[in-house]
Amino acid sequence: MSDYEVALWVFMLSAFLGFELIRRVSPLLHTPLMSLTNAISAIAVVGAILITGARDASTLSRVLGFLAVVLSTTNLVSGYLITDRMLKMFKKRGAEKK
Amino acid sequence: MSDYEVALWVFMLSAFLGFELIRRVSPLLHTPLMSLTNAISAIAVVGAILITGARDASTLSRVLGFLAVVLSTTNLVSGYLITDRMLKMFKKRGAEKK
Amino acid sequence: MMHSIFPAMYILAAASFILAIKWMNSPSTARRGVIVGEIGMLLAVIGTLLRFEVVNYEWIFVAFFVGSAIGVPIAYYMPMTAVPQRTAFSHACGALAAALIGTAEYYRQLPHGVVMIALVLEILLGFLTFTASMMAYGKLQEILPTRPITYPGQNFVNLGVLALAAGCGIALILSPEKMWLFPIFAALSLLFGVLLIIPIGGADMPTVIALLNSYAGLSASAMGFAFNNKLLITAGALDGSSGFILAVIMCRAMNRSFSNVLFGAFGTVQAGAQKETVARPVRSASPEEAAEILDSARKVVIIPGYGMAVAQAQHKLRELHDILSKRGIDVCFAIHPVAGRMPGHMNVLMAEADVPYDRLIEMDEINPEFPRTDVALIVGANDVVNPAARLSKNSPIAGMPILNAYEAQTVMVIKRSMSPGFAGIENDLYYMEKTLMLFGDAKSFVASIVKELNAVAAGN
Amino acid sequence: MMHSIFPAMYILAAASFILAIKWMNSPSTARRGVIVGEIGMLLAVIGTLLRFEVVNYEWIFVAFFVGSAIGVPIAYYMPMTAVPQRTAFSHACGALAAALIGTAEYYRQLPHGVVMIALVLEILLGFLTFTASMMAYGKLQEILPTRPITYPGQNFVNLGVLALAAGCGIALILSPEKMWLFPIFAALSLLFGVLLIIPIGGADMPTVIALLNSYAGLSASAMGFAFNNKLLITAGALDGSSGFILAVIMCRAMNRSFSNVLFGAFGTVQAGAQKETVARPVRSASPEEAAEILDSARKVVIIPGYGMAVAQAQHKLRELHDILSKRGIDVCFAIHPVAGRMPGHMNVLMAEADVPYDRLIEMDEINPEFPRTDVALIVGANDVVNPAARLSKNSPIAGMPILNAYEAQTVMVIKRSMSPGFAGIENDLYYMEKTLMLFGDAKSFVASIVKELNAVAAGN
Ligand SMILES: NC(=O)c1ccc[n+]([C@@H]2O[C@H](COP(=O)([O-])OP(=O)(O)OC[C@H]3O[C@@H](n4cnc5c(N)ncnc54)[C@H](OP(=O)(O)O)[C@@H]3O)[C@@H](O)[C@H]2O)c1
Ligand SMILES: NC(=O)c1ccc[n+]([C@@H]2O[C@H](COP(=O)([O-])OP(=O)(O)OC[C@H]3O[C@@H](n4cnc5c(N)ncnc54)[C@H](OP(=O)(O)O)[C@@H]3O)[C@@H](O)[C@H]2O)c1
Repeated sequence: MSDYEVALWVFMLSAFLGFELIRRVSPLLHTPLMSLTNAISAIAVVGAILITGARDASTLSRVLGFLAVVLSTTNLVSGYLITDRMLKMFKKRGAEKK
Repeated sequence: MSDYEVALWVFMLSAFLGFELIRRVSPLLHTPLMSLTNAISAIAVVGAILITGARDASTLSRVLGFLAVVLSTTNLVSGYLITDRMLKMFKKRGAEKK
Repeated sequence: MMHSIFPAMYILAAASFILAIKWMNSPSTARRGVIVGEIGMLLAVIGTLLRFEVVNYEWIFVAFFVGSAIGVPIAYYMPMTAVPQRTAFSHACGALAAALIGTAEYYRQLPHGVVMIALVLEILLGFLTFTASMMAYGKLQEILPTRPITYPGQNFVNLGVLALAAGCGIALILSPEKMWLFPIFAALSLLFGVLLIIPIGGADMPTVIALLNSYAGLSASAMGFAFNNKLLITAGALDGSSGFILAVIMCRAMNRSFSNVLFGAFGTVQAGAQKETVARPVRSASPEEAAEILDSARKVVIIPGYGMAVAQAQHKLRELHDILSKRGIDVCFAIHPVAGRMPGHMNVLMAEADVPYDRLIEMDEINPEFPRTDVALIVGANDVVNPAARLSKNSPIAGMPILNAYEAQTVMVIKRSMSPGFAGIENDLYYMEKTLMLFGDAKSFVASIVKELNAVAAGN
Repeated sequence: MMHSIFPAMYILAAASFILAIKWMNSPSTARRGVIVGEIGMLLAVIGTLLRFEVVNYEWIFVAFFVGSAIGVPIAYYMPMTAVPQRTAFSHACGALAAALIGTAEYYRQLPHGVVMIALVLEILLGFLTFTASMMAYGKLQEILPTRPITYPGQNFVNLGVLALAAGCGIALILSPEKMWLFPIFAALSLLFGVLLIIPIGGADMPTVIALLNSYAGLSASAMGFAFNNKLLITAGALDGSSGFILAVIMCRAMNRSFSNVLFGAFGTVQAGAQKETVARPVRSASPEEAAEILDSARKVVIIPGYGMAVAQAQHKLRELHDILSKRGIDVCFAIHPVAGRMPGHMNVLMAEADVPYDRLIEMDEINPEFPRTDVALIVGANDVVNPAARLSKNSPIAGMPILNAYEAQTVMVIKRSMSPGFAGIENDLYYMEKTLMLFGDAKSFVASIVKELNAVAAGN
């Protein structure tokens, strides 16, 4: 029983925290924010690794897990790289104007 | 082991959440905020009840627990009442000016 | 000993994700946020690989390799205008991964009780988000028809499919050993995702994508409940709230409700209203005339919109901005919250063209400036400057906050024709006395203006 | 069944506390926040009373009764000017409760390991916060001497006591059965709390109190670790971050660091500087003259400070505000973030006098208005309008943001004498050409101005 209780606590706190954090993000950065959260959602890779790497995994498990790792890694890698690529473009005046 | 892990998670999330929430409170309301958090900190009453009401409590426990319940209840009651008393005073223009 | 290190790594990973999002609140800390987010992901992956349950590494590393081989090129070769599609694609990947993991877990142990509830939710949300995101991708990439496709009774069909899927899910929760039900459940979930998107127009996709982001996050959280993994729960919840809030922001900026976006079939209805219009006269001008007007102004506000993105005119606009400021003219960009096709779209494109971000002014800040503005130069924007939003009560965009370009002394509009924008309605701004239409592709028209101004400068 | 209800009640209680604090961000939702907070507390208490470990109710209910009998009168009869003292007293109660619970738990089971670490932290923080808060209470209530008391080697003594307390704590963690150590540990913790406050001046108490709030919260969180109770952890962490952030805000508004507040013995050093000043001429005025000047102004900004609170002049100021606005003069109040002796102090007092809160303008908003202001009326404020903060580099308040009253056309200052304010330094504003000193108690002086204005109105 206690497991779900803990899970609920963590979910409740995280959801509140998420709301407060996101509401503060400058509209200037909403697009990079979307790709950052894409990258973070690649955390599903944790579940995928557990499925794929398990000792007693059936072939079905391994295949599905393998696909899941591939998909999450794609998200992870492209998410972070794109976010960084976008953010690199945001510059303050200074270097620009003489 | 897992108990402290959970406790750490909850603490980490709550502390982050606390920071985000408090930073948003309008300076107008910093004084009522202080008395509201006083009231909330009276949550120690939970621990005090567990100590005082336990089946096998020694006299020492009971006395200490009793004192703790009294102190927390004082905080709880006065904290909420004062906060409300203060907030009642904050009014927007309208009723004031004809 | 080892046992107490992994939980610590997960906690640190969660804290990193939180900091990463927190630091996105300002451009000066945002890149630090990305680095912290990467560290968090590294901690999470290493912490998981080292767990004693994980013994079989070959498949995993092959998968890492394949995933990176797909992800890196996407990241480097994707043009900035394709961000909405990329986002949809990424939700599809994430949601499919969640659904596949859920499926594998189901077949592995046929779990009961709360774990099964969590798995069913994970799989339902995962599969429907997968197909819905692929559909959204298709519409944005214009592989699929972008206009909403509606038929009578559509909502009934959709709700029916959803109810069936939910029914199968509940049956599976009650008796997980009914394995024949599982493929049906999965298929219905996939189908619902498709049906959900069919009646929604291409231009509403950004809002839908943000909502799908939210579902994908919830699916990851559900996975966390099933695996009893707090890191998954936290990351999923952060993701879910992010998508939800962005969707709310978009809806609010369009003054529409969720249900109107999801079921309103926006973009079909208004077509009727258009035919009644009589041809009204407009004034148009050449690049030379436009250049002259700009040159004699003291304060110019440039308003980019979706057309600017389509034409990729951001670099030319940057040149225009530089030339005008060099001549002592006060130039800035006015950014409407839903200009373009996703939140922050214009900001990213202007940043790509090296426009410093303190020249990008938000709506609330720039609106009081318009009466003092000599020229409002509108580049491929339409709905976001349509005064009907403010003045006409029964317009489909009534109540949507707009940029008050109509208050400027002179208004110049670069677009290819008189055809309407996303909302499919006429724009009275174009017919105003003080408005000059500059017909042409945004990029080439701005280029001509720039050439003209350079010629004048050389002549001096 | 029952087992799954209690955790749910605790989760709901935690969510209520979060909402309560969230809704404090605006006066329009704040009262709803208090109600939700009360519901949360009710859920927490009921959820705990119903737990199967709790069997003995008499003592608990007697304690509820006693606590309420103390709490209710405090809440209703406390004057609003006593809020800082009340806050200190409440931290003392809360911290002592935490320490006593920790003590009881220690003697009950002599726990080992992580639980003992948590208990030691809880008891250390609890006891030191208790005595420190009582000392702060004494200084604020002026039962104890308010000036900082320093002696050579003080910091060594204090750190030594803290080190001894920490040493005992560690010894107890390593071998909890050494029961003879416990009273020594408790006594050292109590002693450290006293020593901590001795060198801190009365006027620095608000910052210290906020820090103590933070310690009290951490102590409750530590209790949560010891009892494995997530609600305690969450509530304690919320409380702890609240105190910490308020302390940071105050320090920033005074442009000082934590260590300067805790070890700086602010309020002694500056005394020397004062003697050097030569008697400089000031202009003073009577209530009649002041009333005349106010009557002929178009824009008046009233700046209340600590002296207004001491004199309880808020109701008279409200009358002044009403009369002037009735005569068509634009009047508002400028609120400095650290005017008075606690954050938000002025806001509460002005609200008590029924001034609508949209007339209370924050520093950043009002500062640009001063050049356009005819009269700045300063009522018992001193440091927060001292231009030395801006102009002189080696002033003790250098760098502290101030209200730019000196930019107004005319400045009028109500105070009783030429003596300095909290920071103990001269204020050049008083010697400026355009400044009129209105000597007298804030309440009676404002009352005379009001009477004068009423007489003029009747005369018209
Ligand atoms: N940003 C978001 O998050 C988001 C999300 C959902 C929906 N939306 C909606 O999207 C709309 C955005 O408004 P908007 O003003 O940016 O765009 P818009 O109203 O869609 O108008 C774009 C205009 O650009 C012109 N255009 C297209 N290609 C061009 C080219 N190559 N060169 C020059 N002009 C070109 C088009 O006119 P011609 O065909 O005559 O050239 C069109 O009128 C709003 O209605 C908003 O509600 C935005
Ligand atoms: N608000 C906070 O959170 C906080 C926290 C910590 C420290 N502080 C410090 O407290 C100070 C607050 O500044 P402040 O300008 O509000 O106050 P202040 O600098 O302390 O000055 C108060 C002035 O009021 C006058 N006064 C006292 N009683 C009076 C009466 N009955 N009638 C009329 N005048 C009276 C005093 O002059 P006379 O004796 O000549 O009348 C004194 O100069 C700042 O230095 C701030 O850093 C504030």
